[in-house]
Amino acid sequence: MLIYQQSRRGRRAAAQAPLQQGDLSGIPETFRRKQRADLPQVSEMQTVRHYTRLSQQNFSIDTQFYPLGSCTMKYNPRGCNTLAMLPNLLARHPEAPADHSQGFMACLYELQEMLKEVTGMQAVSLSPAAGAQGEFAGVAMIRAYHEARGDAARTEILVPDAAHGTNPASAVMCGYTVREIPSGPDGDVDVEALRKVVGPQTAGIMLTNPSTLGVFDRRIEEIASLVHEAGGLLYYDGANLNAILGKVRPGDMGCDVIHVNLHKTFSTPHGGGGPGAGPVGVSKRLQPYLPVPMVAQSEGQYRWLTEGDCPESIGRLSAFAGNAGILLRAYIYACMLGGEGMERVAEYSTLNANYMLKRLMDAGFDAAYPERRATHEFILTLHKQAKQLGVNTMDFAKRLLDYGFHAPTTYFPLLVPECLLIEPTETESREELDGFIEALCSIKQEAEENPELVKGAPYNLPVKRLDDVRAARELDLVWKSDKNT
Amino acid sequence: MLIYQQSRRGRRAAAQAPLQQGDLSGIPETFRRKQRADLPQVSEMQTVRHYTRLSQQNFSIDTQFYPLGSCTMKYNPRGCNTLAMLPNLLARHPEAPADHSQGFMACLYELQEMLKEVTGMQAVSLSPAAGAQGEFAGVAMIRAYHEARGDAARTEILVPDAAHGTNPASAVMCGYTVREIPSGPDGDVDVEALRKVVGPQTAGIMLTNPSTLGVFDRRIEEIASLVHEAGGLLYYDGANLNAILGKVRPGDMGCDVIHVNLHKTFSTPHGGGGPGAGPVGVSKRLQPYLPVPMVAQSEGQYRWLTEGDCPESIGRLSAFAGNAGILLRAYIYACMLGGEGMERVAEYSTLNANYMLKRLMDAGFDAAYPERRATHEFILTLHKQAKQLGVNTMDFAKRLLDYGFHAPTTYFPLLVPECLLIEPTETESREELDGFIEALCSIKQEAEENPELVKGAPYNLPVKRLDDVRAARELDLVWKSDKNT
Amino acid sequence: MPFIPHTEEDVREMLAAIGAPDIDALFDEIPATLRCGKLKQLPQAMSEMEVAGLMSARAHQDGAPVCFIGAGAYDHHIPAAVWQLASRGEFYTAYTPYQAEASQGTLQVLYEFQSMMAALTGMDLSNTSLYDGATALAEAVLMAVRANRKSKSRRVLMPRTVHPAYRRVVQTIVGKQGIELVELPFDPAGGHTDPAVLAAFDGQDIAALVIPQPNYFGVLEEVDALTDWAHTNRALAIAVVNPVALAVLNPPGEWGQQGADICCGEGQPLGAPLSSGGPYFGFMCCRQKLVRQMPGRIVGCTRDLDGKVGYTLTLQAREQHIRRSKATSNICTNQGLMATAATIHMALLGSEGLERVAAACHANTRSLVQRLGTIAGVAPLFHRPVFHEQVLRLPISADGVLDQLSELDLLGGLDLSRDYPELGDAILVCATEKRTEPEMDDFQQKLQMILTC
Amino acid sequence: MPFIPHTEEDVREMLAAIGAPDIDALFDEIPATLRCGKLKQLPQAMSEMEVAGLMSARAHQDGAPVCFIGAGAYDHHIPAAVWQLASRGEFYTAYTPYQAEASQGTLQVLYEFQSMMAALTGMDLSNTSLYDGATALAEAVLMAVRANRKSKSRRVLMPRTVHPAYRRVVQTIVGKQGIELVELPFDPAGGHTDPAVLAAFDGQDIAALVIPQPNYFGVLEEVDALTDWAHTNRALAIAVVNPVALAVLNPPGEWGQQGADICCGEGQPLGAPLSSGGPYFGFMCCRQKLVRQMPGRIVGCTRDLDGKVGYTLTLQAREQHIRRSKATSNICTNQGLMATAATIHMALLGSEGLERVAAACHANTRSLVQRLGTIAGVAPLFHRPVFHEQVLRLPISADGVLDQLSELDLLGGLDLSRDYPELGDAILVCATEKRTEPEMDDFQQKLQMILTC
Ligand SMILES: Cc1ncc(COP(=O)(O)O)c(C=O)c1O
Ligand SMILES: Cc1ncc(COP(=O)(O)O)c(C=O)c1O
Repeated sequence: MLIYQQSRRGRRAAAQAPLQQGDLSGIPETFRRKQRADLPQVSEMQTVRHYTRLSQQNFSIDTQFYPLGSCTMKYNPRGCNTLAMLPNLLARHPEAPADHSQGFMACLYELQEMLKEVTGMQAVSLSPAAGAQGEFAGVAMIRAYHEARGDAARTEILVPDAAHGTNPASAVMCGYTVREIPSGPDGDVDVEALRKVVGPQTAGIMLTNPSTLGVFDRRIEEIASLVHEAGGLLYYDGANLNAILGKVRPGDMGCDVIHVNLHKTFSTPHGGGGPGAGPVGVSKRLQPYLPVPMVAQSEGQYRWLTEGDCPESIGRLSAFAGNAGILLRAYIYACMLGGEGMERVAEYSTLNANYMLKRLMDAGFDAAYPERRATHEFILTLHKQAKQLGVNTMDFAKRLLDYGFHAPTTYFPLLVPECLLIEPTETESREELDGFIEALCSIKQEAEENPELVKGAPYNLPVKRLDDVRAARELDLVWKSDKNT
Repeated sequence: MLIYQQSRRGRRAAAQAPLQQGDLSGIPETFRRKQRADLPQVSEMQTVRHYTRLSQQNFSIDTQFYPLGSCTMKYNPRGCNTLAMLPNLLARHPEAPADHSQGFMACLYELQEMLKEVTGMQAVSLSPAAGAQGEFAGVAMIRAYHEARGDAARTEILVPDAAHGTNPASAVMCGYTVREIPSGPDGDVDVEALRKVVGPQTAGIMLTNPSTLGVFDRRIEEIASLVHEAGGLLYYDGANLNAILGKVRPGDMGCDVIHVNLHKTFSTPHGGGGPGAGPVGVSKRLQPYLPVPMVAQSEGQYRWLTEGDCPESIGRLSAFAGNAGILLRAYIYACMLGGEGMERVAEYSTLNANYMLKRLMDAGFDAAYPERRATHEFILTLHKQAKQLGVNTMDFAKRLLDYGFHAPTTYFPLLVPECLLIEPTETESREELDGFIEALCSIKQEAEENPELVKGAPYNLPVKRLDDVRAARELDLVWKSDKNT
Repeated sequence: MPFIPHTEEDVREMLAAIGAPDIDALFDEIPATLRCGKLKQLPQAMSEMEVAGLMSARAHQDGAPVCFIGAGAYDHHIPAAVWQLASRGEFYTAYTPYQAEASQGTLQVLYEFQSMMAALTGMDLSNTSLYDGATALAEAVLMAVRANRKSKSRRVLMPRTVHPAYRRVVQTIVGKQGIELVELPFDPAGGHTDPAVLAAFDGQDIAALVIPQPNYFGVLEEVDALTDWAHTNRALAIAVVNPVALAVLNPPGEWGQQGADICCGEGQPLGAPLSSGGPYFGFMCCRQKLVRQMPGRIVGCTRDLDGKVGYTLTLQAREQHIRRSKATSNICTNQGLMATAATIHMALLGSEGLERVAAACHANTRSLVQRLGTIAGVAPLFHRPVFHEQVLRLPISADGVLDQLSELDLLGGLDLSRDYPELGDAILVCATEKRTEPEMDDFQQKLQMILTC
Repeated sequence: MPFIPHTEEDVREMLAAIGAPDIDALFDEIPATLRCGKLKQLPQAMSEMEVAGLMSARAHQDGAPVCFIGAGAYDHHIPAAVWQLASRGEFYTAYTPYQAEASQGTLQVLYEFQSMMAALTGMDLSNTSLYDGATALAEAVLMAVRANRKSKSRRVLMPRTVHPAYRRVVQTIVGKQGIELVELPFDPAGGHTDPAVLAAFDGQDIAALVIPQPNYFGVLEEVDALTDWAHTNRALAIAVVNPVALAVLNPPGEWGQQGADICCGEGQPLGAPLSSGGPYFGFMCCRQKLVRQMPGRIVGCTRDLDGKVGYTLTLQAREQHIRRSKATSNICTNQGLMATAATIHMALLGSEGLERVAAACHANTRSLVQRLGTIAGVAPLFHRPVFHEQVLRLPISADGVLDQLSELDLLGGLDLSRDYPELGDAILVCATEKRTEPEMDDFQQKLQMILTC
């Protein structure tokens, strides 16, 4: 039932609005609304009950294992939430003057420094609001760099076929055309194919390493020099940074610019679709172009660097300083991990992934890259099951929900048919992994013995399988009171 | 699965304890524990997931209608929780000196004043931790009063048969013997029976008015003078105060002492069994005996009244000042209601109860007191169903759970056979009441058509009907690692 | 190990299962030349207790000055229920609801959000959020240029009365796609965009006109005339609005003859704390016919196998994960939790509550301006009606005055000289419904004191 | 209407259904003579926003001084998860779990609580909470007197080293049932109860002996000797303990030859904020054979119709709602939510974490005492080992010193002169794991300054 369906004319949560009706006489009638907006008219308790119940209809990290590849759904420490929501922090206006901002800015400054260290980059700007905005900022800096050198011929960005969809989309938003580079049979970028297309029109390449194929690209140095020699720059999509913290740093791989998904590697919550944060780090040559604002420190005083301080900056990406509250959560998380804890992230997430991969292969599942080490994630392909039994990846995914596990990422990367991209993260216990492995094995057996059972899943959720085609064809995007839902 | 069953030797939530192991050398070995206590060894995420999931196995006000008679399960405003948990309030030590306590004490002082006003009593002490402790304090004051007058002959407390079990239990804890007074056929106290037993041995009477029979005792004035004339005092159990706020005040009814359940009338949460708060209010003659501490005000400064200030006090009921955080919640709630809002509480809770009673009677249910007005609650008796269909009140109650409603109070008061004591409270909407009424009607029909269905309920909850007899016979009160649950 | 549940035994057995001698061996595909050493520049780990001490100290250091700044971020009361509910693990730690059957909570909330935003703006539909108000405006400009098939020019008219930071963000984002933003001047007396200035563009190929309401100065624009001009000139009308103001102001869907085509804005006033500027959320609503040009996630109502109502992400073919380089935007992770909070906020306020909030803000700002106006040299700069912000002229440098007020724990408004030097010593003040009479009196007294020193 | 959902139409229709002309008619059974007027002394209603302003101002007024007071309430770190989980509506707004099938969440939590408390105290079983430590001790005394069938005397030995407020509360509660509390003196050098003083009671009819560990002065008692004395003299041994101390101290279940019979105490150190003294919770554990004398709720594990494990309130025949005047106690509503928080707290800390907390408190207090001891005239009063509190002698009136420290925003301990005038100018100090080196240095400097002025 929708909150609207509990609405009754004249009902309201009266404690939540001013008790006196204010005086609107300063606003002439012509500007005024003629009819009240149709918002639900409900009591405070109805609201609390409705949204409490709705929340219970979600899977979430706090209730389920969520092995969603390339999404790094790890535990979100509750302390980060509490401490980022201290009353004074919540009350701080973005335009508060420096004397009321030193505490807050200290956190941001230190986070910048930490990100420099873990990525091996020269400088960091925290302002991008998510990974995709980080990508936009990164590509925009590449463009600014070429433009500053008067190099107008570079119109192309190279993107491996395994890349996330945001990569090509971001490149296009920066005015580039995108050329796709195939992956080789071992999952690494096909360097020969790359060699053929790289050239004076190449502005840069957007690499994800470890890639979303769940492997570390072993020829990264070769790729880097190939692109650099052609005058292009290297963009590093840091969405999978969790896999390599403290083991290898993008800066050391020769990357010129990188974004970090704090809502992945730094454990800020996903919130059902954000907010996240996608800070960018750059090598020396891109430093002048970093987006504003940033925090600078001198003599123990913090201050904002804005357009005036950074005349070559690509500019501003949001009205204020990005998703500040998310940055605080990441900062608090990093403080609790420290250097050693950060290194353990890569170690245990990789341990978990390789353990699962091995056990699932032993159980008869097909790995997309059976000869490769898993990074913090790996790919199974259910091609065989789909062909032989008519039970496809989506069916497996939906049936997993019945077993109390969130489904892995499905049908991505696009190049592996019927794929499941599985990322356990370091915060899951071995028992949880074993439970998931057993569930997959049972479903495999179900698929063999009773494929219709799997194809009809899920059964134990608030709704059965939903009709996506109907959703798109008979668009129903807003509630109307005369609709008989 | 218990948290213990997720325990693994050596696992822990490492961010939650000091990182360095402190030095215990100041404590000689003889005092030291030889073996660590067997607490669960789990990660932070396991803990969060476990208790999040467990919470989802509860009914609660935030998820369900909870028409639990005499318990006043109304909406607990979320603002009360947030504001009572402001960091400085949580951090205040109970022994903090006066200069760090004025804000806190102002709240308590004002709450005392508000309670005086709504109850019509002369003075209030907030310290009892729950209703039963308020009763203890009240009866102890009665005793102190008689003792101060050298009247040692009064050894008996009168308690109507409809009274809550805490009343006789509290009287006994104060060293009194208890004599039960029957209720008349109309639900009012049987005044003739009372007249027979009241006398020089009567220390007092404990009255609940409106009583737990869901009616207002119309002869309250008569009862009061009867007891007063015999030299006894009148205790008023304020658990049902919600029904009469702003309509009639216990002080005006001639009561000498009253407790108020803040976790009922003042909407502080029940928390799965407390904490509550049971402030006591008294008439002038009992004022010297009030339990300490209390808050006094002079010239805008607040200070504690303790044993030294109140030499005749019955003393102290808890180490500090009672359930302070609950008192703050009640204060905040009272501030949001104000005088008018307080009066509406009685009006709308009574409206809801009478509406339900009428509609259920129309639907063929038997009211225990069909000729009476309901107060904020009322009683149905399922005697007929139990006899004719073999479906008893407990069956109805369990089946209601399947319909998504918490069961009303069952089998209490003890004198009405197969009873359901139903209290909707003022915060429930008419649609919710209608839904409950429909559910009861469907169950009645089920009971007629398919009694086994009802007797096997519930079906839609985490467990089916539980075996209480086994629980008491094969006592299993703590988890042991060698148990194979 | 913080947040890692592995026991030594687990590690041993897992490595044995894998057949690896130690954890480090799992990294053997990384070229040795690249392997870094320890992360030595990172501080030592702190316990939650230690970080709690650190964060409390920092929060305490910044204080909680009384705030009379608005300028795009507003200090509204947020019902306690909003974040107690939105912080529930099931909302807070859920992913984007790709697995619809396991995400009905979030999906239904977002469907309700879309419904409420459409109702508030008077538009046909809404997406489920963009990063913030500024990026929402940038996306609106891109969308308008894409959608306006009648225009070839990629020229968009942008009033100077639009929030300066928004204009900068739009420039950063749309500039790379060859879109030209043409600035419209404001009327120096009214502080609004005089529709007459548009005459200069009559008959030109303009893709869209941006229309703020209220504008950055708090001033109400002639939205009907501006919208109609746009439509007469085959330009799309993009509204950028304050959602709380819409509780009392004519909604964009009803501007002029046909209503605005796209409506966007900053959602912060609907339940997001000030929080140093974020996370907030951008909203975007549009007319039905533009739906396939919409950026961001959209939730649709559908049915399950049993015919039961359910919710799912829809029209995903607009998005980057399907359409890649041809997507309507690169946005992926958005501000879902903020939209969740806003939904709860709007449910609690309702339209009457929101109207009371809006009215109280308006009345408070008037009352503040009236108080401050009694001080010699302090006066409103513009004569037109405002919503809940106003520009005041000061007799001396705004900068210094605001610094002194800040030292007295009061944020007295925003210095406009950075972005509008032509206004002289001017500040932008705002008094939301949270500001009390004593706070306003205090402002008046402090300002008086500073100005007479 | 705050918190009331009725529309005018609802009221009209409901009254019509009832057949009443107006709401007031529903009160027609109340004698007219009793009807009161309006509640005029109550203040006007405030909105949540207004109360928020009021409460913030009051909280701000009281400040957050650095706290070196213990004395029964301890400033421990509470993991953020504890109250984020315990405040979830499903725990926070549930009733006592009478309907077991609809309360498995709370019931299982409480079963886990019982298990943890039994493990910590080394006792066989636990109830699910009493009001606080003081009332738990009172209930323990009542229980011991009931349970000790060998004793007729109703005399209970109560050391003066037990928390003074506890002793007062016990007196208030048990005094009415004719129980006599006999005070035991403490050793002036050691600050403990010298087992030798018990010789005076050898052979007398004593129902029970109370044994605090650590005692009010922070001092460790000779619990083995005391317990054995009790058992030799057919008295029950009642332990009253600090649960955090039990992470490192020998648990009552193992005291002496047979262990204590009843163990109770204040649960606050397990996850309850200081919060001006409450809500906290009392805990009580006992040996198996005493279970039917236990006051308060107890949860048992059982099976459902399908044989599945489930939890339910059990042994309810001990309780007032069944047994009425013959119940083991009058307690009904207890402190369930605090027990829930404590369960989560203990799960997060585990025994190793709790041991680290205990050790850090011990070490900090030693370190504090060592610092303060460098000041002339300041020295520990007792020579015996302590857990995490210590009595210090001051050279001048404790009262004045503490007042001055308080003005400097530091709570320097508790003045003992109120309850122990014989100790002269003495204070009780405590430094939990939350106190930092700089805070302890600061205390030292401030005290030095005050004492040298
Ligand atoms: C590999 C990769 N790159 C980029 C992104 C985009 O990040 P965001 O969703 O924060 O915009 C994602 C997000 O899923 C990703 O997995
Ligand atoms: C009528 C009545 N009196 C007294 C009490 C006891 O109150 P408490 O549970 O707060 O001790 C109750 C509680 O249910 C009650 O309903």
